[in-house]
Order: sequence, then C-alpha cells, then structure tokens
Amino acid sequence: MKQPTTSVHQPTFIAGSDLPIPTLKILDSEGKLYPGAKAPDLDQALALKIYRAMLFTRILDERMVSAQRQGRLSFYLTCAGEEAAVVGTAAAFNNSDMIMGQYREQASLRFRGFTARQFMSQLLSNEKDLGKGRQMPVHYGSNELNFMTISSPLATQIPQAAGYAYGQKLEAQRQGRDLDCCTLCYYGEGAASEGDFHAGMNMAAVLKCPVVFVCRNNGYAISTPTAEQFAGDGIASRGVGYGIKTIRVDGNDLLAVYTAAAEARKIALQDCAPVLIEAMSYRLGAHSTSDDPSGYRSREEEDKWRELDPIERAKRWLLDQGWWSEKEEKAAQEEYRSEVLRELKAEEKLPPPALEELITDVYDKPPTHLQTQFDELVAHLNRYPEQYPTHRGGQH
Amino acid sequence: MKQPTTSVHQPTFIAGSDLPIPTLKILDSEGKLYPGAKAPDLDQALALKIYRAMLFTRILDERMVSAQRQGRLSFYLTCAGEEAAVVGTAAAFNNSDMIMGQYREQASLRFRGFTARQFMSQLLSNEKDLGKGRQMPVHYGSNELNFMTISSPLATQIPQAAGYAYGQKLEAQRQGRDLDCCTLCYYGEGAASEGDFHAGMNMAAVLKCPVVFVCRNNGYAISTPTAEQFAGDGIASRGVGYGIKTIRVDGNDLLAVYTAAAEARKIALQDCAPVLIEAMSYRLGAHSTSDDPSGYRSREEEDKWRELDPIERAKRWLLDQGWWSEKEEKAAQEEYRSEVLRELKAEEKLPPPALEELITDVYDKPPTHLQTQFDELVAHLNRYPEQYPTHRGGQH
Amino acid sequence: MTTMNLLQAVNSALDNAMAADDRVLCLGEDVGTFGGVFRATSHLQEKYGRARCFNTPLTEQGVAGFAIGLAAQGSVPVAEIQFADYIFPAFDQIVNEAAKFRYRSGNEFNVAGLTFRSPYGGGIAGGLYHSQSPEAYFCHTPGLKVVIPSNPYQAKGLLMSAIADPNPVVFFEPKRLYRAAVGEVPEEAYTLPLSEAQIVSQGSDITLLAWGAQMEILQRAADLAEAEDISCELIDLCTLLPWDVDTVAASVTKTGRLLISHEAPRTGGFAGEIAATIQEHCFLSLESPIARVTGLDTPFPLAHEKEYMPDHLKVFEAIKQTIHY
Amino acid sequence: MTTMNLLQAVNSALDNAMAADDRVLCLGEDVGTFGGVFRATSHLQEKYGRARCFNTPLTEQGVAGFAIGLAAQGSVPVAEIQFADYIFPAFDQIVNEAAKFRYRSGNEFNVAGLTFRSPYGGGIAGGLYHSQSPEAYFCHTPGLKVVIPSNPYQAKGLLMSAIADPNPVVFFEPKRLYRAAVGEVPEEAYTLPLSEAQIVSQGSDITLLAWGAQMEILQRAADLAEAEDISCELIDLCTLLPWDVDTVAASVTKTGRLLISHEAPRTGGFAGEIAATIQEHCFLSLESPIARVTGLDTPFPLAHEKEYMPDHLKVFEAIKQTIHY
Ligand SMILES: Cc1ncc(C[n+]2csc(CCOP(=O)(O)OP(=O)(O)O)c2C)c(N)n1
Ligand SMILES: Cc1ncc(C[n+]2csc(CCOP(=O)(O)OP(=O)(O)O)c2C)c(N)n1
Ligand SMILES: [Mg+2]
Ligand SMILES: [Mg+2]
Repeated sequence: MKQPTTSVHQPTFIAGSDLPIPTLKILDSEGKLYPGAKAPDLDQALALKIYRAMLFTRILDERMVSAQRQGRLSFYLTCAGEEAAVVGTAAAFNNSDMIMGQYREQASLRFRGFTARQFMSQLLSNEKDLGKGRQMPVHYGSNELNFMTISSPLATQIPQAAGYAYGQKLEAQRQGRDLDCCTLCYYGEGAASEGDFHAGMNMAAVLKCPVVFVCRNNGYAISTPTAEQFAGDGIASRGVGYGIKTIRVDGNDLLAVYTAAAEARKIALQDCAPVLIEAMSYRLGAHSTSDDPSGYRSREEEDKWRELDPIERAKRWLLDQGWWSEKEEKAAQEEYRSEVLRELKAEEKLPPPALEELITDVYDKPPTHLQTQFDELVAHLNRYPEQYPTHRGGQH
Repeated sequence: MKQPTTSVHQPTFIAGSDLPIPTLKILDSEGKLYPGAKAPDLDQALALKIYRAMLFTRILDERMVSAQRQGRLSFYLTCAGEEAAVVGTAAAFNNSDMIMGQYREQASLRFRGFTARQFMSQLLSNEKDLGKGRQMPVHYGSNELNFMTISSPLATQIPQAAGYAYGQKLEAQRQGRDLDCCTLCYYGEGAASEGDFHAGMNMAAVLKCPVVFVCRNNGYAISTPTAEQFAGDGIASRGVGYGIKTIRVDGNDLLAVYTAAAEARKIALQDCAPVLIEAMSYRLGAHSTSDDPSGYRSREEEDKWRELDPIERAKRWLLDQGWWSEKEEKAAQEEYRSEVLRELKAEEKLPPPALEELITDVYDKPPTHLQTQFDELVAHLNRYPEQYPTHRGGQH
Repeated sequence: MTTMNLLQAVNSALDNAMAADDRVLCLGEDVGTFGGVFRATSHLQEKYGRARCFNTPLTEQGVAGFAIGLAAQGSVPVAEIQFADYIFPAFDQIVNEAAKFRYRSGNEFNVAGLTFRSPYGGGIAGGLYHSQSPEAYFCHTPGLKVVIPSNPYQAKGLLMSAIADPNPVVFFEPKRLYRAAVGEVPEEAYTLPLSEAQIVSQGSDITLLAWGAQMEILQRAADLAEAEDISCELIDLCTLLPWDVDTVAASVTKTGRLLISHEAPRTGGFAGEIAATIQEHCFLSLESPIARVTGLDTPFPLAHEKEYMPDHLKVFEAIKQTIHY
Repeated sequence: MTTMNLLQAVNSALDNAMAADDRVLCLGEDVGTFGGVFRATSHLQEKYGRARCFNTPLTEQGVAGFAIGLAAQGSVPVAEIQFADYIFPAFDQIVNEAAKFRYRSGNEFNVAGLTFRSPYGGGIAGGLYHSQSPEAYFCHTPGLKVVIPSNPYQAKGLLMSAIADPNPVVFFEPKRLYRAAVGEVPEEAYTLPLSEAQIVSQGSDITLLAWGAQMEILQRAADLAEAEDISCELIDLCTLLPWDVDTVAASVTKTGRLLISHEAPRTGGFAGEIAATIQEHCFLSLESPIARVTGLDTPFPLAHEKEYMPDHLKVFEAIKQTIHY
C-alpha cells in the first residue's frame, strides 16, 4: 500500500487556495493570439470544418427555438455559447472515438456529419428518427457516427464512458494492435455533483481507461448557479484527487480548447489513462424551451457573456488568417438557415414510426407476453380507429 | 458565478504531484515528540480516559474474536490497529456532538461510556440489546450517547452526517445560541469510493455544515488494497476539490490525531463548515471473522505495521509523562479481560427480544396488515411450539 | 376556500407547514430562488429564508441522504426529487436507509419528519425519462408510506398529513394534473387521513380502483359505462402503502368485480398486489377475474404515448369484458 | 459430471464462459486476487489475467455503469454485486440505463452482453443487510431478465444462458445454498433455457410455485403433505422476468389450486404478480384463493429469523388451508 512520504509536525490544513488552477487562453477576445501563445496545428480545411459546425449549430438552435415557440416541436435545448467548447474538443478526436455526451453537445454530432435532415427526424420523432421516436427532442444518437444515444438521467454516462474506454483498451490488446481509439465524455458542472461522476472518474483513473472527460462549466444547472453547486475551485480541482491529469481552458476560446483536447487525446492513448478538461463558458440561452432564466439571473450577466461569444472570436481569427470572409460568412448563414427550414418542412410531413415500434427493442425480440399485450392493443385501436392518431399530428 | 483569475498560454496539465499532502506526526515510534512538535493540550485525566478506551477496545476485540471462534457469536469485527485514529478523534469532541460511524469505531463508543454489558447485549442480540436484536453484531447505536446506530450499506452515513450537521446549525440559530455542537463522521477509504461519499462531502461544503469527516485509511477494503481503490494521493487530496479544509495525520499517533481533531472541531464550529481528516493507519486483523487476509496480503506487511502499534506508542508516551505505570497497565488489562468475560457469560443467559419486536418499529405503530400477519404467525408458532426457539440458543 | 390548481395546493401545504413549524424545511434541485422547475416551492425561500428553503447540488442520493440526516436530527425536511424518473439514484437511501432507520436502531433513532415529494406520470410528451410511475418500487418496502393524491384538495390535505406523519413518506404528485386539475381548497392548514381509501361514487356492478391522475380516467370510463347501464363504484386508493384493504374488499364483496388501473407497466405493478390480496379476501364474491388496465410492459414511449396510455376507452372496454365474462 | 456445490457451479460457468470467449470479463468488489467474498470468482484472475477479472473500487453504481459501458462497447461483462442488499446504489444504472438502453436508442446501441450476479436471501443470520431478496424490484422493469437458480445444475446452466443472452440479465444466487446444495454438474459448458419454468414433480391437488432457495422448502412441505395424501405439483419458476405463464397456468388449470412462496416481504412481492396473472388465466379452474407464503412486511430480522422465514411448516399449513378452503 502507498504511504505518503513527507511529514510535518504542526497541524496545517490544506485548502482550495493551495492549488490555484490557471486557465489556458490562446485567443483574446479580439481573436488575436495572446503574447507567448501558440496556435495549435490546425490547417485551413479543419479550421473551417470546425467553424462551420459551430455556425450551423447556432443557426439550428435559433431556428428550433422558434419552431418550438410555433408549436412545431415539443421541446428544444440549445448549445448557444458553448460551441467552441464542444466542437473544439470533438475536432481533436477521430471518428472512431466514441462520444458519450450529456445533451448539449449537438455541435459535436454535426461536426461528425449528422445532417440537418437527421436532426429534424429526431426532433420530430418521425419514422426516420434513428431513435424510433422514443425519446424527447435532442436525445440524438448514431451508431454510424460513434455518438452514443443521449440519456436523460444525468451523469450516468460517466462510469459508462470509463467502461467503454476500458473495453476499447482490451479490444486493442486482444487484437494485438496499439491503442488507437478512445472515448470522449461530456458532462455539465451540475451533473458533476452526481454520485455517478465520482464513481466514473475514480474508476477511470484506477482502472486506467483511455477516456477524455470534458466538463462544460457553463455557470448554471437549470437555475442553480455554481456557487450553490460546489464550494471548491470548479471541477478541475477534483482531477487532482483522482490522480487524473487535468487542464482548465477558456471554453469560449476555440484555439485553447482544441489545443487542450489534442493534447488530452494524446495523453489518453499514450498513457492509457483518463484526462479531464474543464471548459469555462456560459449557457447563453435558457436551460431549455421549458425554462425562463429571468427568474434567476440578470440580463447584465448574460450580456457580459454575449460579448465573449466563441463564434465571433473564432471568426475574427479566421478572418485574420485570411481563411474566411464576410461574404462566405453570409453565404454559409443563409445556406444553413434555408437548409434547416427546408428539412424541417420536409420532415414534418413524415409519419411517426410504425406502431410495432412500441414493443420492439425492449428486448432483442418481443417476448410472448409483450406480443400479447400488443395484439390486444391493436384490437383495441381497431375498435376505435378515429380516437387514436396513426399519423403524427403537430403535437409531438 | 465564480471565474478563475490566473491564466496561462501554454497547455499544462496539473497532476496529483502538484499538491503534495504531508502527514502530521507528533509522536515518533518510541513515543517521544518529534523535534519541533508540540503535544496537544491533554491533561492526565483525559489522556488516561483515552488510553483506557483504546486498551479496553483491544481486549474486547481479542476476546470477541475468540468467542466467535467458539461459536458464541455469529460474527465480529475488530478495531485493532486503529484505536488511536478512533479514540483520538472522538476524544476531541463533546458528548453532545453526534457520532455517525461506519462499523469499526467501537472504541469511540467505549470512550463515551458504553459498558461491557451493553456491548455484549448487542453482540448477542439479547433482550437488552438497544437495537432489539435486529442487526448483526457490531451494529451498535445509542441515543443517550449520541452515537447513531451503525448501518451496513457503506457511505450512506456521509450525506446523512451533512444533513444532521445542517440541522444542528439551524437548531442553534432557531434557539438563538452560538453553535456549540457538531457531527463527527467516520468512514473507510474503501467506502470513500461510493457515490454517497461525493454527494455528502460536496453538500457539506456548499451548504456549510459543521461536520468533521474522519477517513480511516487503513490500506484495505476487505481484500482490495488502496492501489486498486484509487489512483490519487489518498482521500485527503479530494478535500481540496470540495473546498474543504483538510489534514492528513499519522493515524497511529494519538497526539497527532487528537491535535488535528481538536483543531478540526474548532474550525467546524467557528466557520460552520466541514473539515476532513485522513488518518493513515492499518487494519491489523482480518476484515471480520468471516475473512482470511492471508489470501491477499503478506505476513511481513502485517508484522511491519504491528511494530507501529498505536496503543504501544501511546503507552510509551504516558509512561514517559509519569501518568501511567506497567503495574497499572497490567491491572487494567486484567480488569478489562475479566469484565468482558463476566459480562459475556451473564448476557448469554438472557433471552432474545420479545417476539412482538418482529413487527414494532417498522412504523411508529404496527399498521393493521402487519398486526394481522403477526397474529397469524403467533397462531402458527403455537401450532408447532417445539419447532421454534422462543429462547436464544447458541446459534445467533 | 380558494380555487387552486394542484400545484398551488402543494405550494399552499408547504407554506402552511413551514409557517406552523420552523423545523419544516424544503430542499432539492432548483427549489430555492427559482421555486422548483414546476414552481411547487415558489416564494418559500422569500418567505422563510435561504436556510429553510434551499437549492441542493445536483445529486438525488445526496438530497435523500441529507434529508434523512436532517430528519434524524429532528428537523422536518420535505425533499423534492425533480422528476420521479430521477428518484432511482436515491433508491438506496430511501429503501435501505430511510425505510429501515427506526427498525434497525430499535427505535433509538428515527426519521419521523421525512417526506419526499416528486412529480410522476405520463401524458405530457415526456418520453422515457419524464413520464414514469415508479410507485410499485416503493410499495415493496416496509417502513415507507406511499401517498398519491388525485386532485388539489387531496394534494394539500394528504401532503400536510405526510409531513406530520411520524414515518418517512414518499409522496408522488400527478404532474399531468399540476395545472389541469383545479378545485376549491382551504387556504388554512388541514389534513386528510393516510391509509384511507376514498369512495368517490357508489355503484353496484363493478369496483374501479386507481390513484392519482388515473382517477380522472376511471371517471370518464365510468361515465361511458353508465350510459350502457353499468353501475361503477369508484375508489381512490390515496395511500398505497399501507393501503386500505378493508374499504376495497368491502366494495368488491358488494359488486363482485374489480378493475384496477395504473400507468406503470403491468408486470410487477401495484395492481398485482391488490389483485392478489382481493382474490384472497373476496374469493367467493368474485364473479369474474380481477382486471388490470395498465401501461404496456415497455419503457415509457414518446411517439405512441397516446396508444400506450391506459385511457378511458381501454378501461371502458375492460369494464365491459369483466361484466360480460 | 462432477459433484459441485452451487458456488462451484457458478465458478465453473464463469470459467467456461471466459475460456470460450475472451470478451467475457468478471468485475466487482474483491472479485480479483481474492476471488470474491464467497469465492465465486476463485482462480479466474490467475487463469485469465488481471485485465479480465478485476477488482473495482467500492461503488456499486460505478460497477453497474462501468459494466454497461463495457457491454455497449461489445464486451461481455459479468458484474458481481457483493450482496443483493447492496444492489440499490446501482438501481438507477440497472433500471433506468441498462434496461432501457436498446429501446431508447432505437437499437442503435445495446448492452446485450451484460449480466449482474448477486447472492441473495436469508437463513444465514445476516440480519437486515445480508438477507434481502430484492427480485421483485427488478421484475417491474421491462428490458431486464431476472433469473434465480435453485440448485448447482441450474446455477451453471442458467448462468451460462444469462451470459449468452442478448439482453441485460440480473442473476440472483441463493447464498444459503452456496455450500449446502450439492449435485452432479457437467464440467463442460451447457445452457438451460431462460423463461422456462421447470415442473419438478407432478401432482394433482395443488400447484406449489417458487424459485431459488425456496424450492427446498416447498419440497419439504410437499413431503409433509404427501403423508396426508395431498398430491402437490412442484414448479420451479427459474426465470422471473419474463416468466413462463403458460406452464404455471396449465398446472393450475389441472390442480385448481396455487400456492406461491418467496422470502421477500409479502406486499409488492413477485407472488402478487403471479397471483394476479393466474387468477385471470385460471379463474374458472380455481377452487380456492391463491395462497402466498412469504416473509412478513418488515425489514429482515435477526433474532427472530427462524420465525420470520416462510419455512416448510408454514407452507404445509397453507397447503392444508388451501385444500380445505
Ligand atoms: C438524475 C437527474 N436529475 C435531474 C435531472 C433534471 N435536469 C436536467 S438538466 C439539469 C441541469 C444540468 O446542469 P449541468 O450539468 O450544469 O448541464 P447544463 O444544462 O448546464 O449544460 C437537471 C437538474 C436529470 N435530467 N437527471
Ligand atoms: C454498499 C455496500 N457495498 C458493499 C458492502 C460490503 N462491505 C462491507 S465492508 C467493505 C469494505 C469497506 O472498506 P473500508 O471502507 O476501507 O473500511 P474498513 O473495513 O477498511 O474499515 C465492503 C465491501 C457494504 N457493506 N455496503
Ligand atoms: Mg451547467
Ligand atoms: Mg479500509
């Protein structure tokens, strides 16, 4: 058993301030590099792919919030303000790495190639939804894109991500190849209060699982500010306790996020160990369309953060690099807007998944009792054909 | 929302080694003060009260392990090796402070005045057991002594202790008096992996609960060594993450433990905030009478720790102080041995709790359905009077 | 008397309880400044201070454990679990700790003052994780009381009783009715007895039994049945644990038939317990099998929620089948 | 064939499964070097390496979550929960996550390979927290399979099926029988079908139904009954979810009487579900109420464990009552 080495003879208590954790910043708010800062190894193509995913997501979010207000969706939840934290991390990973998210990371799914149409199918629970219309809007998932289906119970994905990564490690060993993929796991600073957070972080560390944890510290868990969520120095300060290499970044600074994430992935694969990134940012919008933040925070606070918009900052840097122009910006915005609206309209016309999907996937095959329940249901629906919608109304 | 202040422009990951946590040591293994160390403010009466509780517990443990081997008890679990960590902390608290333990802290209960007879009643599940014979041996509890009844599910007492302490704070406020009592909560380094640990520590910190957490880091959780329990620097390193004032002590050094605990209680009351003490020690015996440690650790390791016996070390210091003599030691040992054996014999003669206790305390009063079930049971037992023991045999 | 919806009735119960006894506390995720995501704790922090109505960190097991500690200390905590779907991380603390606290200590300690409140149930397009009805999981746990109101008047009276009851109580609130159910409710404090079922309306052909939001469904089905000259006796169970066997058994002895309905999946749902008990008590009176109209044995769906729900038409059909057995 | 006790049969199943498929892993508290507190995983770490049989930190929610992640990735984890009494901290991961994983993702992802094993039950002087039988809590959860063997042969065959089954399975092992039940068991791999009840012995007067350790009790009661010329049909349910309604219903149709026994408290126990279902299927065949012989509605006791247990005498009395109804 490990025993600590140094000793003292006067009682001294350590406290949070004994471990000040700095924030990695590369781009200043004007989109210029800080003195002494170095831009990560990002070529134009990748930089633009990242930027476009951020921009698309912002536009998707805006449109969908409106669509929800119009009653075309039951629910929505935006990534607004955190696009750099999300795409900047995801972009440092390979498509073969598994992403296990919380729910506010649609920008990473877009980065991997999820189409506007696919977003719409899920949001509208129509027959094309990969999730077969079973979960509320924004609970995306795609096996093809290695994006684990989102689950509402918070923090449950954290120990799962540790286990997933352990499985990746063993599979590589079994196949006699070097470890070449890992897991990227997102969660909010609120979810980090759950017991599953502790279990997952500790297990990842002690069982040496190649997983990069990204904590999006956006200041709030619904209405609860961080001051009522924890008393320590953010989430990064917990990394030390787990023996996990940890870094804090300005989550609104795309280059800082990407730099940290690229480095983190390298460590995860080389050391076969977890890494923790805490991305400091802000949830610019409401928690979801069911929420009204005016009840718990000030307009001024929101405005202050709006000035630090990560997309704006990334754009300034891209313009500076000569990789992007206002004209391209405008064209991209228009393209995304019309794409989103076009797909929304098209997907609204599709029916919901088949009624049979009520009982599939509970098990690999419906067991007898469930088949019987279903047959009885069908007989009942046939008795009252006009009472049950066989096609999706506007109301899902 | 809090925002970190310092920033850096190169990615640097913090790691466990960035926060070395020293161990407070006051008595060396010969029972002399380390140079520069100061003995805590302990008068002879208190020092002897502590020492006697340690000694009694060691003897109780030895006798009860034998009694279990003889089939007189179903189960037992010793404190051996950790008596200083337990009594040294408990002694720094008032009797009005609530103790919420894990299960290996019988020495603190003894310190508060639990009698040999009371130990026996619980261990034998007889009619005098305060717990009415419902829990396995060693699950002590006493309202009078402010010692919360032990519960087997690990770590559940941690958030409970936070809540209890919050209640103490509010009660003082309500009664318009200064906070004058707090909660002392023990747990093992293994239990500290449970989600409840995280929940409890974090809530205690953010809700400012006057609770002192004492983690007994004794190297093992049943067979699991600390190296397979966590990858960080013990449990103390987690305190920082929660923003909890934290200290690590040599758990086999009574003076270091007491010093830290006295200081911790002061902080808890003054700041109305939690404190964490990690006491580094070793479980000298088996996990319990159901366990055989030879399957997972070496004799040499055990012997090394046996040399560091906390009772022996405390005794040397007491002898040095002129507060204790070998003669008194011998007398005390004999007294405790015969007391324990006498009470064991006497308590073995007592019957188990009344059959009615099967249904009391499930609710404040037995509801109808439970009364009916009980009446049916009694009718059944009367049908087969010879088949059911109405008095305890040797077999509980 | 004032007109209140179910949410306002809950809020009023909390308000009265906090006003009457300063040991009463409200805690949970977002219950502070914000007043809870459904606003059940609105204005309580303003009125009673941050110490007595407070946000907790986001951890249900922590909320439950903390509340248990408070109760053991002598406080009277009312802990909110934001959605019943999220009560499972607190399962160990509720089922292994709260439920067994008094028993295991031989009454040296107890958690008399403890109440958990949580919105449950479907019909709000909430999918898997904003729709569950987990009451049966708790009803298998001696030491707990489980209470579910079906209208604003009950919500307030039963919640005040739950808070006053010297045992840990799990109180599930039908969230579909939070704003939909409106009724006359006294502003002052009052209690309604626990473990007493309420006979909502008398009938002679069949007993219909449910709780919570499902009562409204039974009522609509009973109306349809009446049009076909079937007389239904409606019973609202109100408290599921310990439940009022006598009232239900007496009714079934009279009507000879029983139908039980809940939203939760059929297998292992609480209707099974009731059916098993009643077939024992009323074996010779039963004229047809006890019917269960419940959710399917699947997770809670979204797109086909309407088809999934045990609605009035399904209940109506089951009534007819039972009658014509 | 070799003689094995139930524990050795479990160990043999794990050994065969790990030998046949290197994706099979064993994890849990103390399962590594030590081989588990009951030694069910003895020698597996030696044989298959630390990577495939390993200790976890002490966190059941972590064990469950980690195992779910492993299964989602394509591994075949067999996670041990040290005692069924300690499965509750993992309740959310099992009930909200594992059970709903395939369904909620529309089959994009699944946890096909997942198995939880845990020793359950009383009769070992374990008191509240080393005696519980929590099967009913899991049987209310669509998406899970729940399996309980009653002897060594079943333990191995059913565990191998559970591991091979493409759904998450909760496998409870009767720990009272770990060493007490001994029988002939093949050393090589074999499976026994899930969701098939086993008719242990034919009879004509009453059907006795149970699972796990309770089967031995039923057998002793049936022997007593036989001496009084009552012919019992004994059924071992083996899989509780989804359970074999047809076999039980056919038997009850024949015998006209049913008695179900489990150790868990009566209210909300799985006997209730079975009774509710069977009274529906066999209403016209039933000659007396379905009887339940179960634990009392209390936490599990210690000093009066013998009185608490649903033993052969209680079952025997209930048989007579049912026959002479
Ligand atoms: C176990 C659980 N408890 C409660 C909720 C309800 N809930 C949904 S989101 C949320 C806040 C999460 O905050 P955070 O983790 O900071 O993420 P953010 O929304 O800020 O991105 C809460 C309480 C839930 N989904 N799961
Ligand atoms: C929730 C729960 N899981 C598992 C157990 C079984 N168990 C009892 S003691 C123990 C080890 C505890 O180790 P630690 O916390 O280090 O305390 P120590 O025994 O070393 O004092 C385990 C796994 C339990 N009692 N509760
Ligand atoms: Mg947040
Ligand atoms: Mg330990």
